[in-house]
Amino acid sequence: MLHTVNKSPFERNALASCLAHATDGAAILLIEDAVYGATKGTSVAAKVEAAAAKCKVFVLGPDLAARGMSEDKLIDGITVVDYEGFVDLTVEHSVVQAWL
Amino acid sequence: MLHTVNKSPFERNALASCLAHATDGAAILLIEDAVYGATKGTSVAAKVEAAAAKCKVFVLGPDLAARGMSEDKLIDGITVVDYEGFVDLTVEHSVVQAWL
Amino acid sequence: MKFGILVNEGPYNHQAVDSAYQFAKAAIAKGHTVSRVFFYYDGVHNANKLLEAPQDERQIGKLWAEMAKEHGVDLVVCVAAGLRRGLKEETLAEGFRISGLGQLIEVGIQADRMMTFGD
Amino acid sequence: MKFGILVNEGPYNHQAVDSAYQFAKAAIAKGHTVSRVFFYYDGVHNANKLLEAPQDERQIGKLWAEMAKEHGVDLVVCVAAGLRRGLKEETLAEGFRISGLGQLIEVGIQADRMMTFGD
Amino acid sequence: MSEVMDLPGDDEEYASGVVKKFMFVNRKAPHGSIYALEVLEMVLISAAFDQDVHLAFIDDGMYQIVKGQDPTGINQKNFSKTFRALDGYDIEKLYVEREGMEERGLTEDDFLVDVEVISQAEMAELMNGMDVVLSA
Amino acid sequence: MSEVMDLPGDDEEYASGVVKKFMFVNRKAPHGSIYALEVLEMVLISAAFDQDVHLAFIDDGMYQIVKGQDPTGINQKNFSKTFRALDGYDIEKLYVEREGMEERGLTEDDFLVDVEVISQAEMAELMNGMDVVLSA
Repeated sequence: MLHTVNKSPFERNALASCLAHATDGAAILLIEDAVYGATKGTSVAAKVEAAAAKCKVFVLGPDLAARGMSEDKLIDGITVVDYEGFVDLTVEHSVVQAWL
Repeated sequence: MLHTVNKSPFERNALASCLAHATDGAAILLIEDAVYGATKGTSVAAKVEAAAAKCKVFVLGPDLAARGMSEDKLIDGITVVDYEGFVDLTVEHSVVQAWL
Repeated sequence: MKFGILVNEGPYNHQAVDSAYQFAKAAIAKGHTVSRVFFYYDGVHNANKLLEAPQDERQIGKLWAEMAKEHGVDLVVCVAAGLRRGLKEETLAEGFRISGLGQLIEVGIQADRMMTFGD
Repeated sequence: MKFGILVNEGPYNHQAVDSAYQFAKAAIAKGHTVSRVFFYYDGVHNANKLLEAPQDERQIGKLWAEMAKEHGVDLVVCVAAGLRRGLKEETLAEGFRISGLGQLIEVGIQADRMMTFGD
Repeated sequence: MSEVMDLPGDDEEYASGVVKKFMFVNRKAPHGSIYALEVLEMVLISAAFDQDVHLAFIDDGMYQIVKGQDPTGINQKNFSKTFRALDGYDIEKLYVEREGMEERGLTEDDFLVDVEVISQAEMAELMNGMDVVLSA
Repeated sequence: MSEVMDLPGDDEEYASGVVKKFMFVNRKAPHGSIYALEVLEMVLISAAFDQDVHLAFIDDGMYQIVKGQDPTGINQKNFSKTFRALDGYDIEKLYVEREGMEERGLTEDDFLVDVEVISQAEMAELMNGMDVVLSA
């Protein structure tokens, strides 16, 4: 299962709910305002770090760049992908669930 | 100051942010999906109870009824108003701030 | 008392529109004046004359237009927000007018209370 | 691989629309097929032929229509959601068609992957 | 909700014999936005396609099936009654998450339809077994 | 953003001499939705009315003024640069809340404009002193 999340973790519960439902080995892709959740030193970083230990966490590069979040601020273990990488993830996982 | 909040406290941070910015004696009116925050026995009830002790907390009756939240489930100290009561609150307070 | 109202969302998708209308209606019923309702962001869709909700549902566009007619409420749609979203004179419902964002600031200055309804 | 895409929001107001478009474009670039994009909820506003964003901004409606033309993507607007929001044949942009919600379920059955973009 | 019952145009297609596991994930409260209502229209249409339909109510989505909703005072329709009609369309797999109920102080008695209350872990497993997941 | 500079139609009205304390409260992140951009258009227009304009950046709103935004990859415009032009319109009262910065791991160096960093309690007091508060 590939989970996509597009909401800021500071504003909404979408990421928290996604993390609570992602099983071991699932893939999670942070896009749009959810990319703020991929950065170090925030109040939600510990939760995302824990998720990155049991799931594969990805973040969409163009959305990071749009928001001025540089890749060196990313939580360890998170992989940056572009839109083509996003497509590859949906090919590798048979079902995609969007957390809006 | 009258603060209005229209978002569910389980989904978004609007109510939490409002409560953090409401000063002693301010009025807070919960409308639309924010009315869920006015009910007893939820994970946010303690925060709302604390707010009701230092601010005047109101809830919009038609929005409660729409959602099947009966008035006997309300947190103590919260007052139910209708749309005319909503108007009265805006007359009594010279500024209205919407937390969306 | 004179009220200005800012509506940030489109009809049906968000209750914000309904809350704004019910508030305005109650204010008028209590003898207050609603000077202007300003439709911004997706709020511009309230002014679309093609709105056609199922017959047993509320007809939001018509409700606004009736309020404007009966109580002299000035219904203003933001021109720039409307262009971006395809709301122009050719689809503008009766009772609404298109103008600039200055109309919002103006009513903020002139009204006794400024209300915002949005998502 | 065949993709179906559900778009829940209108143009400009939410990035969801742009994400859906960029995803579809990348999928096509990689040799996949986007069978159908279904516009539901406020997503119906993507099909409004009157959309006119500032010239230096992306023209979302045109981008969809070009994709449909060049790559045979079926752009379907939900009839019921469109009526509620004033999106009808008279304002439908070229490249889009109006049909029922069944078209969404159908592509969900036929496509290898079903994607949702929304708010 | 008469308009939701319009049948789609292409009869041959949905008589294809393919049966997928569909899940409609409801995470949003009713009335404050239209998502709950329009997802329900989607669910009703799906019945015409003979798919294996599942409804999940998590987060604020479970408020959609709370008893006693009366939106006349906000000028909206009480579409919650339509959930009671779902079994007439052979849509009977409704799941509510226990953790979300506890967070909201809700019990099974608060719901207007029969649902299966499952844990978050069970919900996660159920989601993993689906072919198509639609959310709003 | 040329269209935002169209002047409103009614010159006499806004030369009324009334000066109110306006606050634009920014709570939403940029790019994911249009609110940040369209609030900024509102702010620019307000400059023509000679009001006492305040901008508050709380919650995710402070992401609007983060340095280094480059939305070309998502096909959007970099309107964050416009914040730098605000002082040319005599809009210079920009406030960011310290607690929100800490929650997001942001420091004053991360912002592309000069702002006054204040505490949540100070922000609450500032809000209390306004005449008109607009939010999105």
